[in-house]
Amino acid sequence: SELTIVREVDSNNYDPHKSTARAASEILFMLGDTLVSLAPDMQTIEPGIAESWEVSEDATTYTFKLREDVTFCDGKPLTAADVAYSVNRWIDPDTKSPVAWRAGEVESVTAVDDYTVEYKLKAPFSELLYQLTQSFGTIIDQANVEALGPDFGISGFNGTGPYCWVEWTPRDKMIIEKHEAFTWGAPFHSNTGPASIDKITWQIVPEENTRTVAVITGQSQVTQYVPYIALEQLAASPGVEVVRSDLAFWTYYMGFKIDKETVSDPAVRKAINLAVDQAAMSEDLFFGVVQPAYSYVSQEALDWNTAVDDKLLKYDVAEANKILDDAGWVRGDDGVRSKDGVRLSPTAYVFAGSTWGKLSEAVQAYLREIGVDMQIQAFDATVAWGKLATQEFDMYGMSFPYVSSGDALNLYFRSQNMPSPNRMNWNDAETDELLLAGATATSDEGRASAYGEVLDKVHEAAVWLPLYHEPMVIAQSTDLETIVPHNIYGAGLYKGLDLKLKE
Amino acid sequence: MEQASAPLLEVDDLAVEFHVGGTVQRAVQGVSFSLERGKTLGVVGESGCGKSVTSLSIMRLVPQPPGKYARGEIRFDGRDLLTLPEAEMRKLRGARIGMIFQEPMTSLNPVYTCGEQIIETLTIHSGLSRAEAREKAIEMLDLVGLPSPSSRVDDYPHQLSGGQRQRVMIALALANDPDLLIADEPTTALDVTVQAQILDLMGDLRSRTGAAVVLVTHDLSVVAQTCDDVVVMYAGRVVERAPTATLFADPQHPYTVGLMAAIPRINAAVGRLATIPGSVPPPWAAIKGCRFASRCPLATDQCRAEDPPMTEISAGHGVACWRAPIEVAA
Amino acid sequence: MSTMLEVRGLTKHFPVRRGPLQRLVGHVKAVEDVSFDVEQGETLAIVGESGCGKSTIGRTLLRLIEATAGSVRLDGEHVLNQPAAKMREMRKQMQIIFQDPFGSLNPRMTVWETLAEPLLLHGLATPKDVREKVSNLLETCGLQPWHAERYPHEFSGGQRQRVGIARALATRPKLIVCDEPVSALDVSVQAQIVNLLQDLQKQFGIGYVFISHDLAVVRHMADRVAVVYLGRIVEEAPAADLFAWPKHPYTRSLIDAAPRPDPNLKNDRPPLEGDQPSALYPPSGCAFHPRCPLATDRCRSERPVLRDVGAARVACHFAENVTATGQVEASAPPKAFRDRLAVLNAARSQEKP
Amino acid sequence: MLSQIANRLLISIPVLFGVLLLGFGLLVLVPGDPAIVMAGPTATPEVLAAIRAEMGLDRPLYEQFFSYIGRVLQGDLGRSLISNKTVGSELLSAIGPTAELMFACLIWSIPFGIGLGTLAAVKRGTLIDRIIMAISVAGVSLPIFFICLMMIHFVGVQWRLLPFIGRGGPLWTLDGIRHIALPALSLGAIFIGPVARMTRSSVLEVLKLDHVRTARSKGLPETRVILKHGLRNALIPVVTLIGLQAGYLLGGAVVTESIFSFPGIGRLAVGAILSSDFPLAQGTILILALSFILINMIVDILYALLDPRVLS
Amino acid sequence: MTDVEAPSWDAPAPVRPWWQRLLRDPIALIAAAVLAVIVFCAIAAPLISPHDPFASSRAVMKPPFWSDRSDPAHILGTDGQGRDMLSRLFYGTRLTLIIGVLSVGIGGVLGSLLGLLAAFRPKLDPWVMRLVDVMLSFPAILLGLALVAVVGPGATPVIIALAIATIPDSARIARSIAVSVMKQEYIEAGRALGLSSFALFHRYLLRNCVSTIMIFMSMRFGQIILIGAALSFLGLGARPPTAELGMMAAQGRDFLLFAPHIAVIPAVLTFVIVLAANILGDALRDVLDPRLRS
Ligand SMILES: Nc1ncnc2c1ncn2[C@@H]1O[C@H](COP(=O)(O)OP(=O)(O)OP(=O)(O)O)[C@@H](O)[C@H]1O
Ligand SMILES: Nc1ncnc2c1ncn2[C@@H]1O[C@H](COP(=O)(O)OP(=O)(O)OP(=O)(O)O)[C@@H](O)[C@H]1O
Ligand SMILES: [Mg+2]
Ligand SMILES: [Mg+2]
Repeated sequence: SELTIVREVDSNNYDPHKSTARAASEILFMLGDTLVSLAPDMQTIEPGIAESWEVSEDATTYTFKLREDVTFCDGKPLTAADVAYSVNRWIDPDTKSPVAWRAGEVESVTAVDDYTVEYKLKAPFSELLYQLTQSFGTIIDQANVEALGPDFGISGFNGTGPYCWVEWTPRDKMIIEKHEAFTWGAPFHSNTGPASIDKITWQIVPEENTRTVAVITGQSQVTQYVPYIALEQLAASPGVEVVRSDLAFWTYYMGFKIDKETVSDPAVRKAINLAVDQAAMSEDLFFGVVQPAYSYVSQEALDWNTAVDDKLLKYDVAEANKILDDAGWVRGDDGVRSKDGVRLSPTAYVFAGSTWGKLSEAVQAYLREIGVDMQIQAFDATVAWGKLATQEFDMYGMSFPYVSSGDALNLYFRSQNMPSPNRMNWNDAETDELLLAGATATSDEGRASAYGEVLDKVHEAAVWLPLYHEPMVIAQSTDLETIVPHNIYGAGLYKGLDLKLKE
Repeated sequence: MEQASAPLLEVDDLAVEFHVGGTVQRAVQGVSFSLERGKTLGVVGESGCGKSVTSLSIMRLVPQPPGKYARGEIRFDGRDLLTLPEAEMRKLRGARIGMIFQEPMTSLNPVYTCGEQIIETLTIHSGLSRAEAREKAIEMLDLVGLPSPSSRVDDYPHQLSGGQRQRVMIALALANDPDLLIADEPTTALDVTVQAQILDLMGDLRSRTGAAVVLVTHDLSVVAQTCDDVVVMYAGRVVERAPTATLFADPQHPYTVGLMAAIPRINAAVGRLATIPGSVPPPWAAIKGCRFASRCPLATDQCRAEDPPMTEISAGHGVACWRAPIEVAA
Repeated sequence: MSTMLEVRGLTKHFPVRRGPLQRLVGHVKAVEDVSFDVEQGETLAIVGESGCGKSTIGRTLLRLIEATAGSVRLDGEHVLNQPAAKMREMRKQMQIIFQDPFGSLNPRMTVWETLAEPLLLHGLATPKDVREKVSNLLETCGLQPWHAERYPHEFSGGQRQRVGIARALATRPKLIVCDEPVSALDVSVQAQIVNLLQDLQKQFGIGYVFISHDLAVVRHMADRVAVVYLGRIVEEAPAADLFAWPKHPYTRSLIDAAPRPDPNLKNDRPPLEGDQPSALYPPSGCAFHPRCPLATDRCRSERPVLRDVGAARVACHFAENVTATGQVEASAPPKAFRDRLAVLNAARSQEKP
Repeated sequence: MLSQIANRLLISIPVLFGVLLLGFGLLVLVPGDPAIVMAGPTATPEVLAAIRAEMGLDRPLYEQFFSYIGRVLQGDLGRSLISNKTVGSELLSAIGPTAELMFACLIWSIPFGIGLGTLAAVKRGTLIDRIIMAISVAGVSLPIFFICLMMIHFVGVQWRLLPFIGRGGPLWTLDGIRHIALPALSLGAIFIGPVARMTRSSVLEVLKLDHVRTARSKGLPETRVILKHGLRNALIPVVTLIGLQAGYLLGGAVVTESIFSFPGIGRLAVGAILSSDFPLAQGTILILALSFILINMIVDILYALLDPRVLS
Repeated sequence: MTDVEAPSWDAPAPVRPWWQRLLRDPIALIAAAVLAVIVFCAIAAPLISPHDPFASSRAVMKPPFWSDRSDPAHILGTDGQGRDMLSRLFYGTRLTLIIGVLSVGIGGVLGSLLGLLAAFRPKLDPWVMRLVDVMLSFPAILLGLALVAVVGPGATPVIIALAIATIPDSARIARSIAVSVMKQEYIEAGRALGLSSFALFHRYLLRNCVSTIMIFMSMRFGQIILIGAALSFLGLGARPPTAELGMMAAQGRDFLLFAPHIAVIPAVLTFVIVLAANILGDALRDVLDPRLRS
């Protein structure tokens, strides 16, 4: 049995350490395995390659006991050396991995024996196991990496996952096929292996509309890149089923570079927050499928500070105008405010594409109401990351997946992470301390309170304009058993083990 | 005149009109003449007087639309060409009636070899095989005096000089031994020396094949040298027709006289050329009476009101003029 | 009469380039060592077959094409090496009339603009009196004043040719090169233009270099005739002499080939054989030898120089040998024709007030 | 004929050089720093400097240009900054599909356009002529994306006749044909108009010429006159038009490939330029220019085949 | 003087002025009228737009008047952001026309000058033609992409790219016309009069080429608008919230299944503009310049 899955964009490569794209994770989860797995509840860590693990008292040493029956696609058995190699490559500065920080502050990772790995940290990292479930922690084959050299993850990939690499045509399609020997699926999968689908073609279809009709006409059986507008029609189409998970933590926001002339004024940031009607946007642009966001992470996420709930900035144009008036921003003839000769005309960098196109234009329209003339510059995804690492813009648009509040906060608000991903230039020693405390906390309460404080701080400063939380929606053919969407890094099919044609 | 043999070609009151953009241009209005086997008929007149349209009409090749045969008959061997079914007409074209055009540069298709263009007309009419047709084509090229015809047969038109191309055109027109050859200004675009060659060649071939020839030209001198009979056209009408010698010795129509007086002569210095004042009426002008009246010093009210009929002044000499014969009383 | 135009050794070679690198494969020797004089008020005709270099001679004279070698003097002043500014001044003295009445007038300029342009350019009229001068010019050339506001496409060929003549005449030149000015016209219009040119010559004493391939017109117009073959003058003589006693075999065949408007004078002489040879690869010796009935080995190897033979200049080894006369049969038009013409002319003169 | 091709090649050399220079120059102007693209946003300045040195970006421009030309001549187009694949292999994988698309587009649209144009010319002034001309004017007036979307909407979705995503396989497989059909139809649709219009006017023009009258005077049947003596001569300007419109067609291919997710050079070029993928962008520009030159060379050869005057 | 032609047939041929002949062609007339209305709407956009073209409203994707779900306030409905379609069309047409006119104008003038110069000074000809060949090797879309990569998206780079893309074609056409004009004897006549190069270029060459070039450009206009629309469609055109027809169609395509009017109306309007321009160009060509027919 074969499946065609359509999606919006391709990744630049399929080297787990060299791509942060969701598109890469989607494939890597299927091609490879991680030490531990994340259950669909997004909370529970379950076994992966490691059948068990122990954490030392000081929470700095993790000892993983590996399964002994795991083999790579080429038939070679997986050993602790492979795991050690993988993590060491991940954090090796020569690898230049943009996600090295996710491995924690590693002291050493060593193979104790063939099936035991010792993972030593310089400091406790409460999220380590969550991070190890991500595709960046995929176990790779040293021989394969060395054989392919720069073509690793481009012309081939030898993994231990339920599927094996067949062929990749960049920007067109990725073909993978069943890994016959695979039997080591995590316990929460209804099928622990081998996969029941023989071959999967991941087809890139940039056009939203085309993806929709591809599913309706049966040219594709699964996609999670469905336009919200089409959900109703898809659901109503015979042969198509739409499944949805609200446990997804994927948030869209626009950030302010807080040391830029206009948006450095907290009044401006606050007013902008008040000027945008997220509820209307989610209703009108996203057909009520998404959840309007006022908070920087989902209020359902682990360690959300409920005390902030009441302080969230909601739509109030009058108030926004008043704040700006009070702050001395005066409307000019063209309706645009300015102060001390500075026009309130921030430049926003966003990703090219219909989602940010709609979002940024909607925000732009709202801001016109309060005399803010936001300029939009859209960049192709491949350039945008570079653009967003500069200091050229005043605002930027971004979306991100996370497993917990801490995950998100550590990513964005550490001063160390300037200029990217801390594009706001949020440089606050106290925040750094709190984040460190949270990360190294050994108790849930300790962590929650530290992160909670950070959440309060950044919301107070209005450094972001949250837009919406996106749920995970998958459209699938009714020929398939109903899929339970998984929310890990937005890769809804996760390992693809549960994909199965109806009898 | 023998009664027995009917003329090969009889044009009777031919009128051709062109409908262009809502206006009607009467290019030819009532042209009549006849031609016997083996004779050469010259058709002369100024540019635009309808010579080409007349000759194309004989081939029934006036583009329709915008052209239209308004009236008249063209009898070839007793059959009216204007009412012949197209398929029948096609059998005559190129087979019994050949035609040579004015522009040797453009009248041959530049993308086919000269041989191919002759072979084509041979195979379609005489059912020769290609190889036979090729032989015949080489023979024809030899006949028209093209040097080394067996290699020239594979040349493209652009590889030949103007005179040579005109020879190929003649070979093409004569390929199927036509009874009638229509030559529409065959030498106008050529140099005097080449013109002499071509006229010589045509005379030669005519006496050899016995074909009748309609020679269209604007050059009275050419007519004088080559034709048995002449038809003088003015603004779509025949104004005078006569045996060549008669016409030159005793021209009757004021237009013919004026035309002849306007020719500079190589053999006698005339002090000053006589001219015909005024210009030819344009084809869209609706004119009552004689078309030459506006330029004619002898014009009377009758001339301006009524179209003069062709009247026979002497045997074979007809004039369309109310004032003819012009009295030469001093 | 003084020598107005003096042409010496005029030569024009056109380089021929072929291929992607524009390699020079040879030269078309369009005009080769041509010398002649034109007196004031005189018409020198240049005749020859198509492509023999007639137009090129005319154009190099006026520096519309730069000559390869030779000199041209107009009233003693050199023409070919004048600096641009002086040359522009000199152009007032020499003008050209073209063959094609359709192509030689700028279709986007009214007749008025066309005629006013040279007047204003050379300071022959001021913006004030230019209108009047243009109407004079029009009248001189037999056009009506209301023609001025029209564009060329609204005219007949003869009228256009008149405009072309008026333009050439505007600067009151001493010399006009007429490049086949009547070849494209109908006989009756041709006669009008020929008469006009002759009248103008008489009136203004202009010298004509009259290029034509029509021997009859040349006979009618020219005082002297130069016959050109493959870029060289092969014979030059007073018109009457040339037509009566052509000395070069080529001249003779040209005259023979010209048809006569007289059915009684049917020409039985076999026409000249062959085509004109390529100007890129001219024959050795006398260029005419491949077509010449008199050719000998000497002709094939040695090029005859142009030399004086009586009043003429001839380039033929056997120019003296040929003395045959009566090449052109003198024959008067038939009497009946003359009588009718007289009647018509009489009637016409009566018509005029 | 060989010398004709050789001539054409010789003429192409400066053009190619110009194309290289232009492509190089344009991309040098791009503000995006390729080192950042390559190293990712978090790279340290030292890393960036190292990458720049490695890629020769710190050397003077003319040196970069000549070393680039040197490498191109050796067939080394570098590696894509984004995928790290060799540019050669990226181009190779994309040029095939585009060539297929072009072929599939031309193979039906040219004969169809020529046929329609000839028919219109022969039936000049009739209803058929009007209809054909209306269609072809409409054809040149429709935005290509609109045609593509309509094709998907009707042929793909409403009638479910043909697939519309991706490339099914090589052109000689059934799946390949089925997948290429819609893109080729859409792209061809914008090409029929110009071809038909040009054919019509060219045929009309040729039918007015003297040699056609000669052909008629030989007594040839009208169809033969039109096809043999009219169309063949009329094709000469049509062929020229096809060469000139190749650029427009390539532009159309960019849109078509994007909409139909067809993995061709157009999509590659768009992606490469938008993502500041220097070597890949230069490679696509080079290959597009090369194909343009190639197309024009083919046009020249066709021209020589159609018109014997060209060769002498 | 003697031999004056009697003015009997001097009445010039009944050649009507070109615009009169144009008026006799009903289809061209309709095209001209349609184009005139469109141009008027584009110019008058600020005056006749019923709504602010940039103001979103909660009434998103309202269908046009012929649907029963339509909103009387929005005759042509609203787009995905709840902006009034009609107003956006007015403004969009405006920008589209500006892009077309400017790029054809700039590119046409530059290209024509190049082509005319190549014909006027044959020494320059090979250089100009090689330059044109190089430029021809860059399809307009590629050029647009590259420029957008340099300066970022927006109407200006699109205009520049389209102008550059217009140059080689207009240079070729201008050259071919100019070469045939240069062969005409009136050029020599002008030179014989002693005209300066400038006068010759301007009064003789340019004047005789200009109408043909204008017709060519009017026919080119349609194609340029289409390429511009394609560029916008690829996301390289005008920057939001500016409206441009290609961009509107591009944005609307996501709603094609549900609110087709958002994409279809601008696409159809583009079609109508280009169609009218093409028809008018054809008619003008027929009326004015039979030379351009091939
Ligand atoms: N296809 C056509 N469409 C419209 N008018 C035509 C057409 N062919 C000929 N005519 C008109 O018919 C008239 C006679 O033309 P024709 O060609 O017979 O003249 P001609 O005597 O052969 O002149 P020439 O010496 O210039 O060849 C002309 O006024 C011309 O305008
Ligand atoms: N610009 C040019 N470049 C190359 N060769 C030329 C050029 N102009 C003329 N020639 C050649 O020079 C020769 C003489 O040409 P020219 O035009 O002077 O002849 P002509 O006697 O005026 O002919 P025609 O009677 O046809 O007008 C011809 O062989 C012609 O091909
Ligand atoms: Mg004729
Ligand atoms: Mg000449």
